[in-house]
Amino acid sequence: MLFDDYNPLEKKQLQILDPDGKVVNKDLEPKIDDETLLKMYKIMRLSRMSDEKALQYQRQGRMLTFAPAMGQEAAQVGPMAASEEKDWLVQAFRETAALLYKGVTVEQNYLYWYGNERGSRYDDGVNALPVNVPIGSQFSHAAGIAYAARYKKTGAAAVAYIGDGGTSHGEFHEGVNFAGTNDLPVVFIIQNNHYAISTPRAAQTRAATLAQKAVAYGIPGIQVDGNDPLAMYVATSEALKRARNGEGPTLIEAVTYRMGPHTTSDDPTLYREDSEVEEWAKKDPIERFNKYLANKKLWNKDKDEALTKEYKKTIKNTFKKVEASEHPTVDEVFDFTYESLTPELKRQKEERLRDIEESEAK
Amino acid sequence: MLFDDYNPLEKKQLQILDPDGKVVNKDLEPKIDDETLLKMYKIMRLSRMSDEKALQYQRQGRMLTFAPAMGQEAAQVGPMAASEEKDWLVQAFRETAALLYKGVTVEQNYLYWYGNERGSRYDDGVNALPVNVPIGSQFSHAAGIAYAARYKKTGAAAVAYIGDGGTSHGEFHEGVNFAGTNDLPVVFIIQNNHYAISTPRAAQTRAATLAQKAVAYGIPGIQVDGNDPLAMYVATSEALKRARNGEGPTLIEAVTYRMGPHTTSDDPTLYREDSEVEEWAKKDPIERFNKYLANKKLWNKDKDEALTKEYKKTIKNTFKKVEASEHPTVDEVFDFTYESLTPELKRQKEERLRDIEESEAK
Amino acid sequence: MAEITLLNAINKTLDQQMENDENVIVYGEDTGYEGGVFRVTAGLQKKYGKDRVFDAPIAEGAIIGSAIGMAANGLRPVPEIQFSGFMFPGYNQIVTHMARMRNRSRGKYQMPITIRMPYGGGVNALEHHSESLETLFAHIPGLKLVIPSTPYDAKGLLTAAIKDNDPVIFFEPKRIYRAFKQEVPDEEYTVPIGKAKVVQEGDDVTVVAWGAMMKDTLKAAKRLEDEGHSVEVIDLRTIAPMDSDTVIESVKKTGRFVVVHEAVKTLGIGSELISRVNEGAFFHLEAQPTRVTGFDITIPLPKGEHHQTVSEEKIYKKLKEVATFK
Amino acid sequence: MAEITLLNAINKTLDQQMENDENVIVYGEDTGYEGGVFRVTAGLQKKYGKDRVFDAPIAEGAIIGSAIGMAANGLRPVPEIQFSGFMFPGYNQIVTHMARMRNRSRGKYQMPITIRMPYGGGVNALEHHSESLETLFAHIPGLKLVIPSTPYDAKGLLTAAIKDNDPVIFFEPKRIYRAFKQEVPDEEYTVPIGKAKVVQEGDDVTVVAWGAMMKDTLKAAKRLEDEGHSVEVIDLRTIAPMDSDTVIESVKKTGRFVVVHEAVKTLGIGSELISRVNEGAFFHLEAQPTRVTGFDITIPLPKGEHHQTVSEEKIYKKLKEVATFK
Ligand SMILES: Cc1ncc(C[n+]2csc(CCOP(=O)(O)OP(=O)(O)O)c2C)c(N)n1
Ligand SMILES: Cc1ncc(C[n+]2csc(CCOP(=O)(O)OP(=O)(O)O)c2C)c(N)n1
Ligand SMILES: [Mg+2]
Ligand SMILES: [Mg+2]
Repeated sequence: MLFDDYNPLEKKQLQILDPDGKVVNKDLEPKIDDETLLKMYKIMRLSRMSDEKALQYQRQGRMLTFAPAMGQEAAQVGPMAASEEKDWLVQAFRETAALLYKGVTVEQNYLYWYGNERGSRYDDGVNALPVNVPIGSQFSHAAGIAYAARYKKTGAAAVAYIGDGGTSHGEFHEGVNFAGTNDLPVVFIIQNNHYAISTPRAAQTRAATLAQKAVAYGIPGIQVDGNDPLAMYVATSEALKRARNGEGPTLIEAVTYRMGPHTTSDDPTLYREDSEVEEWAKKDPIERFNKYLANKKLWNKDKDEALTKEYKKTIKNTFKKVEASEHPTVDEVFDFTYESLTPELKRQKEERLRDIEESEAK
Repeated sequence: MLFDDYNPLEKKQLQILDPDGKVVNKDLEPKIDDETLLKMYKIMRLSRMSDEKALQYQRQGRMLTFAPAMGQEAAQVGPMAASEEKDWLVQAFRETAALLYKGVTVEQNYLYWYGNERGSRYDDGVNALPVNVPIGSQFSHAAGIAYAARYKKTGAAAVAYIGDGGTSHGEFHEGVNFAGTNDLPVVFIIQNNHYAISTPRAAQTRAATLAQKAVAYGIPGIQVDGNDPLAMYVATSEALKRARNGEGPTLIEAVTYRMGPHTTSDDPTLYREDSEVEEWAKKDPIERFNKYLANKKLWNKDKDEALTKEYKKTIKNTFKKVEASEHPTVDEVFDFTYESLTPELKRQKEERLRDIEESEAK
Repeated sequence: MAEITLLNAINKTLDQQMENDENVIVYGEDTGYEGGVFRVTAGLQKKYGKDRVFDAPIAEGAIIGSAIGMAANGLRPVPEIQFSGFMFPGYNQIVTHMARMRNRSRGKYQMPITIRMPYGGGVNALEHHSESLETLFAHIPGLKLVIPSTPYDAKGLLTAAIKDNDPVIFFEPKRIYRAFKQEVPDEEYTVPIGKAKVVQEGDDVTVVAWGAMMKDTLKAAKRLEDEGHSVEVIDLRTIAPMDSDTVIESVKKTGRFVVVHEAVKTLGIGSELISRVNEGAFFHLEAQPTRVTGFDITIPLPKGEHHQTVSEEKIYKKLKEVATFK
Repeated sequence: MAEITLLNAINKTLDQQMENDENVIVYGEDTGYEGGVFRVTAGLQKKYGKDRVFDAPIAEGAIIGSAIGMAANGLRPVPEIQFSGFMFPGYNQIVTHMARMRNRSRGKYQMPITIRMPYGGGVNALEHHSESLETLFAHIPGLKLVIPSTPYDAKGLLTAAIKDNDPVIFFEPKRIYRAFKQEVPDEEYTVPIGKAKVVQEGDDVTVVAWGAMMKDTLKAAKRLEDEGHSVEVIDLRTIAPMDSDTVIESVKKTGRFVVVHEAVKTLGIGSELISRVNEGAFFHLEAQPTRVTGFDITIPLPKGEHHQTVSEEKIYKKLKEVATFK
C-alpha cells in the first residue's frame, strides 16, 4: 500500500515531517510512544555530539581516521526505532546513530575507530555485525542472517545499510537479488548522502532514483526523506511488516546529506560548494525532530541544555577511557585467527613475545 | 519510441513474426534487403546443423564438451544482421549463430570446442571477443570496447550477450551500470532461454521480466520474442540507433528456449519435461523464418534441400579437418603467456621440450 | 561398510551431517533440484526439503556472503562452488570477511562454513574448469584448506570440516571422483584437519603430494621401490594449516625432498613447503629440495593440456634424480 | 631535473605518458575530479578532459573489466584501485581475463593495462587499507607486478608498465609516498621490468627487499656494515616476472640469504625466492635461507599493528644471525 502510493518511478518521495518540524502528512504520522520518541532524539544527539567531539580529537591528533554520520542520524534512528531487539543491524561503516540505538556504546564505537578491534566486539545480545569496510559486500550477509532467522523461526528480520556509492557494486545486486528470490526478511536501506567520497551521486548511476533499482529484483522500492525520522520510521515499519509476513525484502532510499567529511582524511571543499552544505543544514534532522518534540510538549530548551551538558561530560570521559585503554595484546592479535592456534602460529606468536621481551630488556 | 511502446513493466513483448511465420505487426516489419534475409536464414541453418552434427560426434566420443545454440538462432542472427561489420560482438559462450554471422568459421568454432585455443583466434577484422566462460564477466568488456570506440570516434558499437542466469551476477550489474553512467554505445542482450543449466529462470530473480532490470540503470529495456528474427532485428536496430546517437545503452531480453542440453555434459531430462520442449519446438525460429521467406518467394523447398546437402558436406569435411589438425604445440602453450618469454618460462619450456624428446626417444 | 567412490563418500557424508545437525544447510548453483552438475548433492533436496538444500542464483559473491550471514546467525552452511575456477567472484567475501570475521569481532562471530569445490585438471574440460588454486586460500590467514585423496579421507575430512568452527575450503579432486572405490565406514568419524598422513614409510627420499596427484605419486614411488629405493610418501591432506612438522620430521630422516602438485610452479604450495623444509631440516638435506609442478602457464584447453600435466613419469624421473643424487 | 617525492613522480609520469600517447586513459574511484584520495592523479582531468580522466562508479569488477575492453579495442588504460585491499571485487577480471586474453586469443588481443594500487601498512589505516598482496598477482601466469622504492624507479617502472603490451600491476608503497625526495629526470625513461637492482654490493650476506621495506632494510644493512659485515642489498623491483637470476648470482657469492617483506609469511614472495635460491644456489648456501616477514595473521588495526610490523630492528637481527652463522 505505502509502497504503491510512493512509487519512485512516479518521482514520489515520502515525507511526514518537513524541515520546520511540521507534520505535513498527518495520515501517515506514526503512533510512537513518548519514551521511544525521546530515545530517538537522544540517540541522534549523542551520535552527533560524539562525532563532533571525535572530529575535534582527530584534529588534535588524538583520534584516528573515522567516518562521521553527521546529518544522517534520522535515516539511522528511524529504522532502528521501527525494528525490534531481535532484529539484526547490518551496517556499512557510517552508522554511528544506528549502532548507538542498537545498544553499542560510544566507548565501543570510539575504541574501534581508535584502532582497536575490541571496539567491534559488540556485547552479546546486540544483534549487529561489525563495521564493513569493503563497499557493497554486506548485503548478502544480511540475506544470510535473514535466511537463518526464518529457518530457525525466530521472527527476526535484518536491516541493512549501504551508501549511494555502494549501489554500483556488484555485491549490492547479488545481495538484494538473493534475498528477493528467497523472499527473505530483509530491509535494505540506501543512505543516499549525495557523495561517495568526492564522487557525486549522478556519477554512480544513470537511474533517476536509487529506489527504482528495486524494480530489478521484483521488490518494492521507496524514496524517503532521509532527514525525516518519522518517514524513515514508517517506511521501515511497513517493510518490516512485509518481511515478517514472508513477503520478502524491500529497498528504501533515504535521501540525506553527509554534513561532514567522508572521513577525517577527506577534504570536502575540494569537490563541493559551501552553499550546498548550507542548504542542507536547513534540513537538519535533529533540529527538525527537536521542533516536533517541542510541539508535542515532550521536549524543551532546558531539557536540551541539560542533555548537552550530560553528553559533553560522558563523551569526554569516554574518550579519556579509550585513550587510556590497553592496546591490543599479542594474544589478541594472534588468538582470533582460528578457534585455536595452529602449530605455525604458535611459533610465530612465541617469536613475537620473544621480540617484545628482548626489546623491553634493552 | 519503440522502447516506450514496449515497456516491460506493462508486460509488453515485441513480436513481428508469429510462430507460423506470419507478420503480426506490419508497422514494425523491417525493410531488410533480400541478400541479408537469406544470409540470416542460411546462418541459422548452418549454426543449427553444425550443432546437431557436433552433438553426434560428441556422442561418438570424437567431440568434447560444447554448448549448443539450438533454438536460439534468431536471438543471435537478428542482432548481428542489424549491426555493422565495425560493431563488436561480445559473446557469452552459446553464440554459435552470432559468431558465424560475424565471420567466424565453423572450423574455428569446432576447433575451439575441440579443445584448441587456435579456434578462438578469430581472423583480423572479425570484431569479436573469444568465448567467455566466467558467467557475467563479459558485460564490462563490452562497455570498455564501446568506450574506446567512442573515444576513437570509430562510430562502432558493441553488442553483448548474456544468459538469464548471468543476470544474477554482480558483474552484469556493474557492466550495465558502468555503460549507463558513461552513456556508452552498447546493446546488452539477455538470451532468456529459461534455464541456467538445471536452474529455472524463476529461481534466478523475483523480477517478472529480465528486461525490467533496465530500470535500475535508467536505460530502456524491452522484452522481445527471441525466436522471432525480425523482432530481434528491429529491437537491436533501434538500440544501435540510440547507441550511435550518444544516447547510451539499451537492455534487450530475448525470450527463447534452449532446445538442446546445457552442454554435452548435461542431461536435461533430469530437470525439465519433454512436453515443455515440445511446446517450444512449435515456436522454432528457423521454421518460422523459412515460412516468412517462402511467403516472400525468396526461398523454397528445393533450395532448402540443396542447402542442407551442401552444409552436410562442408560440416563433415570441416570436422574431419579439425580432427586432423595439429594439437597445440609447446610453442603455442608457452609463448602467449606474455609478449615474450620470461627467463623462468624459457627454462620451463626447455624442460617441456626435453621431456618430449626423452619420451619420444623411448 | 560399503565400497564407495570418493564422490559417493562426499554425498553420504553430507547426508549424514544433515541428518545429525539441522543447522547444516547445503546450496549452490544447481545444487538443489538436480543435485549438482557432478551429482554430489543428489537426493539431498528430496530428503531434507528446499529449506535446507536449494538452488542459488549464479552469484558466487552472494553464495559465500549469505553463508557468512547464516554462520553469524547460528547455521553451519556448506555452500558449493561449481568449479574452483569460478570461486573468484566469491573471493572477496572469502578473504575480506569469512577469513576475518572471528578476528574482527574478537571471537563473537565464528564462521563454521565449509565451501566445497571440485578442482584440478585432467578431465578434458573447458577453460577455467581445470585450475588448482590452493595458494589463493593457503596464503590467507584465517582459512583452512583440505583435500582428500581417498573416499575414506573424503568422509573423514568433510565431517571434520563441517564440525569445525572455522571456515574450511574443501577441494574435491574431480579427476578421481569416480576413479576407484574404497571401504568407508557407515558411522561418523573424522580425519583431523591439520595432520598430514605418512602413507608409506621409507628412508631414501620424502615425497609429498595430495588429491588427485596421490595416485600418480604412489605409482612413481612404487617404480622407485622396485628399483631398490625406499620412498617415504606423505599425503599432505590439509594444505592449510600446513602440517610441515610431519614433513620436516620425514626429511630429517631421508635427507631428500620432492613435492608434487598440479598447480603452477611459482608460489605453488611447493614453494612454502621447500621454505619450511629449509627452515626445519636444512642441515639434514643431502640434495636440493625439489618440486614437480605444473608450468607457469594458463592451463591449456584439452588438446594441449598434456603439456601441463604432472605425469607419473615426470614424478618418477624427479624422484629418481633426487634419490640417486650424490 | 627536480627533487620530487614518489607520489609526485607518479603524477608526473602519468602526465607525461598521457601527453605522449593519446591512448592512455586514467580512471578509477575519485580519480577524476578530485585527483584521487591520495591526489596522485591531481590535475590530470583538468589538463586532459573528462574523456581521458574520469570518476568510475564504485565497482572494481567494471573498472578492470572495462579496461580489458578498452585494451582489446586499442587503448592503454591505467585504472586505479583505491587501495590494494579493494582489488578483490576486480580480481575475477584480473585472473580470469586480463591475465589470459593474450593466450586465449593466441595473440590477437594484447592487454596493455597498468593497474595502479597503493599497498602496504604502517599508515594507521582502517581495516583492508594495509595489505601486501604480492602473492595474489605473482602466482598468476600472465601478470606482471612491479613495486618501486624510489621516485626515480617509480617513474621508470611506471613508464615501462604503460608501454608494456602485457598487463602490469603497479603497487605504490603508500607509506613512502611523501617520505623523501629524489632527483628525477624530466625526460622520459624506463626502468626495465623484470630486472632486480643490486643497490649495494657486499660479500657476506644477500638481502632482498622492495617497496617501503627498502628503507628499513638499507638501514639495517648499514648497521651491519658498521659492525664489519659486508651486505649485498637487492631491490627486487619487479616481483613478477621475478628476477631470481640476479638473486641467485648474489647468493652464489655470499652463501647467505635473507628476504624481507611486509606480507604474511606463508606463501609470501619469500617462499618462492627461497625455493629458487635452493634450486639455483643450493651448494653455495652456508646458512639456511631465511625470511623476515609479517606474521600469518590479519593486519591488526592501528593500535595493534606494531605487532605485525617488520621493523628495521627485526631485519637487523635476522641479518646478523644469518651473517654470523657458523
Ligand atoms: C570495495 C571497495 N572499494 C573502494 C573502497 C574505498 N571507499 C571507502 S568509502 C567509499 C565511498 C563510499 O560511498 P557511499 O557508498 O556513498 O557511502 P558514504 O561514504 O557516502 O557513506 C569508497 C570508494 C572500499 N571501502 N571498498
Ligand atoms: C562465474 C561462473 N559461475 C559458474 C559457472 C558454471 N556455469 C556455466 S554455464 C552456467 C549457467 C549459465 O546460465 P545462463 O546464464 O542462463 O546461460 P545459458 O547456459 O542458459 O546459455 C553455469 C552456472 C560459470 N561458468 N561461471
Ligand atoms: Mg554516499
Ligand atoms: Mg539460460
